[in-house]
Amino acid sequence: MKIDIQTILPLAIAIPLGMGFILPLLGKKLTRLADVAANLATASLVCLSIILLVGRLQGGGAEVYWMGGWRITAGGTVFGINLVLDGLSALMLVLVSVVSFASTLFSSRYMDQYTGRSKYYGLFMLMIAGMNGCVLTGDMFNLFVFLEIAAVSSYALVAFGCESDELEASFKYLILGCVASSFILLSIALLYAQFGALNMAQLGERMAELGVNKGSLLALMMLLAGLGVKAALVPFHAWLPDAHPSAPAPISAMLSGVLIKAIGVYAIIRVVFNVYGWTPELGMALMVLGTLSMIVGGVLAMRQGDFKRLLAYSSISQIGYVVLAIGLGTPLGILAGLFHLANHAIFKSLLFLTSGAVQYRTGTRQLDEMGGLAQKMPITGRTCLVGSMSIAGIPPFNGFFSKLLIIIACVAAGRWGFALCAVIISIVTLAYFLKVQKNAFYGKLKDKWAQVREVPLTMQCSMVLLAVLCVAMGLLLVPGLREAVLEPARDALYQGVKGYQEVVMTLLGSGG
Amino acid sequence: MTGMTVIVKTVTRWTAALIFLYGAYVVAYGHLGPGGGFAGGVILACAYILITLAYGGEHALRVLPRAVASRLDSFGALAFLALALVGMVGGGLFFTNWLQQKWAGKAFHVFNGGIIPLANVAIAIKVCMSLFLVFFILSSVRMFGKDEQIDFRSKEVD
Amino acid sequence: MRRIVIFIVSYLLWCGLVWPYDQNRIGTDGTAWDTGSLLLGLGVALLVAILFGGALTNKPKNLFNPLHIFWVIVYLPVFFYYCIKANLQVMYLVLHPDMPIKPGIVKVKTKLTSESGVTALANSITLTPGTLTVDVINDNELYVHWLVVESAEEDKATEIIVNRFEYFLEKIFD
Amino acid sequence: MIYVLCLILFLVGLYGVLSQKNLIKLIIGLGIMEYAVNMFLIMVGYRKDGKAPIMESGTGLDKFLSGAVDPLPQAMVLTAIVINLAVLALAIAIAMRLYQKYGTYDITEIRRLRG
Amino acid sequence: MSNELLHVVAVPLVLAGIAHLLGRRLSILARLVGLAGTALTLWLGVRVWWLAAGTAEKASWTLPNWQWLGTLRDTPVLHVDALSGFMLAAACLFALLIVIYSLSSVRGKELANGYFYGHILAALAAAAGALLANDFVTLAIFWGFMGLPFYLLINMGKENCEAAGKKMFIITGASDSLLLLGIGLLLASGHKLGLYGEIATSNAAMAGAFLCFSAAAFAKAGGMPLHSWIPDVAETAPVPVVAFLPASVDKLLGIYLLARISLHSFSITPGGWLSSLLMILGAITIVAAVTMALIQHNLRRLLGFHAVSQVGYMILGIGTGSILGIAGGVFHMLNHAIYKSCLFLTAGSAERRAGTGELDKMGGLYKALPVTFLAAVIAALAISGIPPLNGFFSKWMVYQAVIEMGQTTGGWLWIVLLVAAVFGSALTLASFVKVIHSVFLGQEYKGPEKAPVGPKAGLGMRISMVVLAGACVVFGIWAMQLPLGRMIFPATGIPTQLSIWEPQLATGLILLAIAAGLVIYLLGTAVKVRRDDSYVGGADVSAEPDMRFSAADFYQTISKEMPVLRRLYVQAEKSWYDFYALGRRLIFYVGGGLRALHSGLLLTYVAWCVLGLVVLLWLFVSASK
Amino acid sequence: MSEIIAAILIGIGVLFNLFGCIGLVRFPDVYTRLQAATKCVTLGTCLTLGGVAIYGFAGGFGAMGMKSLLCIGFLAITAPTAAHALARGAYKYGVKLKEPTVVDLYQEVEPQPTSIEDEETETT
Repeated sequence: MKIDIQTILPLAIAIPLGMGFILPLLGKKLTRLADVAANLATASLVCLSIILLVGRLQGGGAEVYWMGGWRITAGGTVFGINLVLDGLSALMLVLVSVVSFASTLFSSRYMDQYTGRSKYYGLFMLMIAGMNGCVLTGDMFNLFVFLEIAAVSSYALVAFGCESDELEASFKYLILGCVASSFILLSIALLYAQFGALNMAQLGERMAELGVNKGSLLALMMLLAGLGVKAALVPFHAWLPDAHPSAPAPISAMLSGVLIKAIGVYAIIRVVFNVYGWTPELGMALMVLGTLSMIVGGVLAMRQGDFKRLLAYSSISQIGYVVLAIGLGTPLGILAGLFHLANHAIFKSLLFLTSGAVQYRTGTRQLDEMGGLAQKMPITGRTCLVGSMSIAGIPPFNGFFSKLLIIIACVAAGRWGFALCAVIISIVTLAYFLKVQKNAFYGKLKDKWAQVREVPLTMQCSMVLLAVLCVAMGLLLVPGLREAVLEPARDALYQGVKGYQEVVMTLLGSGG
Repeated sequence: MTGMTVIVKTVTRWTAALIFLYGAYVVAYGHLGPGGGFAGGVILACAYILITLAYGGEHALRVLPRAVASRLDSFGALAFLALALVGMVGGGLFFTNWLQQKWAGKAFHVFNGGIIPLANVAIAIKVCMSLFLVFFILSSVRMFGKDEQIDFRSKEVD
Repeated sequence: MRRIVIFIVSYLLWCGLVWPYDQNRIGTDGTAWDTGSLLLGLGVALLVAILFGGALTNKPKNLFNPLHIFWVIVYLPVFFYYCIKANLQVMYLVLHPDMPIKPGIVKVKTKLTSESGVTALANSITLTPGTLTVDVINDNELYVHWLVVESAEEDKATEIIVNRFEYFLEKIFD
Repeated sequence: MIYVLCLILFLVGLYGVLSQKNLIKLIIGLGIMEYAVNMFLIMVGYRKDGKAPIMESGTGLDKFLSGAVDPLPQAMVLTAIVINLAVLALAIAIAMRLYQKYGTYDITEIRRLRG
Repeated sequence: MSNELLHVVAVPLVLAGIAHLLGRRLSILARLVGLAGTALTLWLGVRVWWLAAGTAEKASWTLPNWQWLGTLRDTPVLHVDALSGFMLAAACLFALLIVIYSLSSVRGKELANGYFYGHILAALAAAAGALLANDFVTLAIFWGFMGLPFYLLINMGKENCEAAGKKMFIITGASDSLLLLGIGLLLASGHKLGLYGEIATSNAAMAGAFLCFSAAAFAKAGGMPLHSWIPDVAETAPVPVVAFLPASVDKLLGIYLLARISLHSFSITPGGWLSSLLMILGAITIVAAVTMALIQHNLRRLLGFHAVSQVGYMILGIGTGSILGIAGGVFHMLNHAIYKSCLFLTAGSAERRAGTGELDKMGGLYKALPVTFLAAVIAALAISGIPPLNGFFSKWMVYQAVIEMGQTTGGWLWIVLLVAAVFGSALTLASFVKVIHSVFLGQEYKGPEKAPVGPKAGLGMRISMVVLAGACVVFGIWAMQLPLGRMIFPATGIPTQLSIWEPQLATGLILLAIAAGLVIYLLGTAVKVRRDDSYVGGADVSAEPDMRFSAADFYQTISKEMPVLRRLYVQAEKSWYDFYALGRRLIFYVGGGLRALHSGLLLTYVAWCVLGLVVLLWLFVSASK
Repeated sequence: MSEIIAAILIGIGVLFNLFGCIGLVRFPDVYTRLQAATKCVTLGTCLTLGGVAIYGFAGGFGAMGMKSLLCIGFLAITAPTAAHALARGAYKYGVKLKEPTVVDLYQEVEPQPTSIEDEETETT
């Protein structure tokens, strides 16, 4: 069956956007209906994204979609709003939808603790719409717009509980996010001022013609800093350890699992590889930022007593791995980074969900107050173990393979120091996740948790789903699947400015 | 909020409707000149905000109940999306201007932009209601104190 | 009745706004005339009438009373005169090196009874020499900030500030 | 030159964010930053002796493009303003709730989360 | 291509899954699965071992020719040769014995459930996979995976077991990361990842890779300085687990890897710096660990330190790089697995009876546990290297290898190493005298903290202990014929200069001597001697705690009286010599500083962002000039 | 001709606006400043718009002039109201009348809160 991508591509944005406005209409009474609708929406997104992934394979290369078929060319510049579906976008799309499906599944019972569920789902859907738009768009300004949609909904979602911690975290997140957005917008303005184009492909083309000068360098640095805030790279990370733990658990899963990647890392690598073009210095900057995040996040996670805060710091650390690997700029490095990015989306959201499950039953996030919970909550304990093992890089879970690739890529690129850092931090990662296991799930059961029960079935289902994925994702490295999923994503980046521009520009004609 | 002096109330009475009308004008001519859904929507919201300021929150809620506002809010966005999606029916593209052919009026006349004026109207409804809600909620925070549940809705248009 | 008033006023205003006589916008048919906009105006005016029902006026009959309209026309030049005077006074005060001001808040009374009348009076006061309405109490006591206080007594102040408009406004609104 | 003024305005906003302790002033600082960016965008699109980007009767596309200022940045600014509006509304709402919870607008006293 | 190789990995894995599904329900069925599973795996393992003698094609298993496997199609993944074959069989055997032991020992609900057997089977599968791996990646996968069931097994132990488990997993996990680094180094230098590469270690990268792999082996086997998890685990984990993993299978794997990389993957120069480094580490391990063992008060912790110490001999042997040394090391590993798991099992049996593992509170158990006592004595003698038991033979081979190396390369190093090894052997004997006396001989502890008397050893326990003790004797007396001839020499090659040592003859002589001693003893007891309880002032004081002389007290002098040693001991107690603790301290120190930086002040955070931007800008502007 | 008239009107309007602004700077407190601002700016703006209207009608009775007229009306109604609301709000908030003030009868009905510091509110 030939899939007409042109028909269904915008649905990836339209469905969550529409649901984002329909769900709040359901109000306070029809909460179960809101659950069902939200789950159906995310499930349909999963199907859609997989169809897109498969369909893109059938169609070969990338797909470019012009909104409303509206496009004018004037003075060599193409105006119009376009969506670009290449391997990287398709991969990100699948990740976003899978994680959001697991999160909505988890939310249906978890959000019993909160009021205003339909609004929650509305914001949730808006966030998904923002992320989907962000990974699909082929134009700098729309990137900014979608990024802000996702970010604003996430600010609100972090503050959803309206307790003092949550408000504080949300406020800090908001302020830093705002500063970042101004940086991003300013740099987009600078780029437009110099090159007179917003379309990424065209921007890249002109930049290649005119060469990088001071102004575009300033723009690049501002973009790097702004998107670095969104991606929580050290030293732009400070909001993350506050914001991610404060949000409701499914939201933490979304934030750590996909948001910082979709609107942070994805945007960075898209700009660096497809607009500016990778250069050794740029790669070095990414690698240094990545390594710094890796180390700082890992070391700080060791010191945390709060389950979710620990997970948040570990997100910083893992994002560091991703950026380090991608910054290498070698095909293997990019592949490793993207693979780790995908894996991290799965296992970090799993871990946040399990932390939410623990909080749901015990009401605490402090590790030293827990203990022996694996006896009472076997599924949560198992899935958390799987997640921890994955993130710590214990075979046969997926984290092992991506870490293996990252280390190999670092060594192969001759970056010995970075490889050593990666190895050491992977040990530290293992150490703090074993601390989680030791304090929360093993050891002696405290008396006050004698009545604790396992979480409801839907929550279990979502955790088990992700845990199974943790094991199954390792198979993505098998060449057959790698060629279908990871390598197109890798190629989308590795082809650089010229390739991207060719892909998008040759498809200009077929769009409208 | 009990409202302001009789002066303000009276002037509000005189002008609110006219402000609304002006907002409607800005919306309707958005595709021909400066303005459009967002700017017009803000002006529309100003009419309601003026009422809120002059007469107090309770009267404002009688004019525009909150439930209605939030429903219209969603409705506006959905209408906008629906306009875009209708373009896809019959093999078109997202945001196809499906009215342009059938409803091609004369240039510089109101009825000629295809779906663009309609989209403007949808956006205006959305913006107006969002802005009103935001204003209302922010202004009522201090009034109701701690227990009032804040409606943390973010508004995104365009 | 009130709705009809608001509908008519709205429609007139719409026509003013749309002004289908703009030479800059000649359509493809060669004229600027746009029937569509007038039709749309009907709809919008209807919408405004429905939404804002009786907001515009309490006494719709007054609006169509020729006598009232006459007095409005008479009032306007008077008001305009005072307005200019006020500006010149401010100009003088501002430009005078010593700034000979003597500000203060005084109380005045009005005989006007309708809300619209009081409002018009207050606004007129605000726009005319050296005075600014600060508050209205009991619908007929106005507190006025006076840039150069000539008298702090209620009656004297009333005479100076209010009486110059009250006569006309009484005719218009009562 | 005028771009530098925008940059200075941007830096003023940034300084506000960095130096102010009051939540509301901080938000105002943010607003200044955003305005600076918006202004910059408008100036990017500005063309000397350019007309407002509104099609009048009788102007063709080419004439329009050569005569009018660049409309794209204006559209962008409009969108950016909408986004800023949403963000600022949210920020103020959160700031108010924070005031209720912490009893202060001083950001240096709102530091329960650390480490 | 033979599917047996796949089966020996897959079958225990599937059975482990089944056992997991059983969970805490139907413990009888779970035990049955455990027993049948290990037995089946043993059978499969032995079959695989036989395959090793066949052709190369027969001895490996390749991935099937499926489309979606892409370039991985027909890649050999598992391979068996003589070395891995006998190790696999041995690992399976140990698993079977442990399961048999556990059938009667873990009667309570604590352990005898599906999870326990599931983990054992999973660990066995992982061990099989690691042993049969054809390339380093497969090895790393199974190697790392093995930590997980092991960790879960440790978590079933006594209090503080979770801390020990964490330590173990961190160190072995670290070893896995090092494997990855080594793999990266290999790939970066353009080598293949196969285990049979014979890569020269002359350049720095390859030496680094070799060090990475050997560090992984050290961590798994417990060589210093990556040993510190072993005593903790030995103390707190369940006895069958300790006997299964750190005592036998982990050693097997660690030494297997070390032997494999020394023999096949890399070519190291005997007496070169790599080899010397290994040997020095081995010697340090021998002496330091045994010195620590001397002063321990806990039976299992003491045994744990011995488990470390013995690794030193293996490393020393393999470090020589000669075939004799490697064969000696591997043989010692096999022997060690036998007697150390035997010792742990007897310790478990004694501990169950006495209700405690503290040496001071045990004693006089030989009456209640005769079989255990016998097995313990034999194993203790074997570990101390008393002829004609197996421990002696393998140590003898190691000594010979060191001497031979010394003769070829000269220098004084070999003498130091040799002295250290012999000295360590003597200290081992000393500490086992302490153990046997404290636990089995002497008087029963009747102090105030006496735990209730536990049950005697069950049938399954006795079977396992007897089999292992018997193996000690058999492997000692018929060393040339059985283990060396059948197992080790086919793997390593036959060393040219093996000095004549006739175990059978020696055994005969020793037996003769023992018989003579027995006669003299019996003659001595022929004279009647009056025996009575001790009285002081008419009161029976034999039950008084003061009258009890614990062997452990005797050894206190070492740690208390000798100043240099004392300082070392104190520092060791504070874990100054423990990589794990040092790293932990370092990270906590750094983390404390970083935490202080995250002060919760929003303005600081914004300042970081701006500063980051400025630094980036400055760097790039200066780079672009 | 009409262009000249328009220019004159606009010029006068701008001049008034300027005076208003000077008053805004020179006057001592909120109320007097409001006086200046309201009067001058209202009239100034109205005049400017009137000029624009004349200019607009000169060409051909276009939409520009019509809109200007509507603006004038609207401004005339709302500007004083806004000034009133501001003054009242400022008074209620506690902004003091500054030095040359001679009388404050309003204090009888609406005692001013005292806690507000002048300096802070001055700048608003």
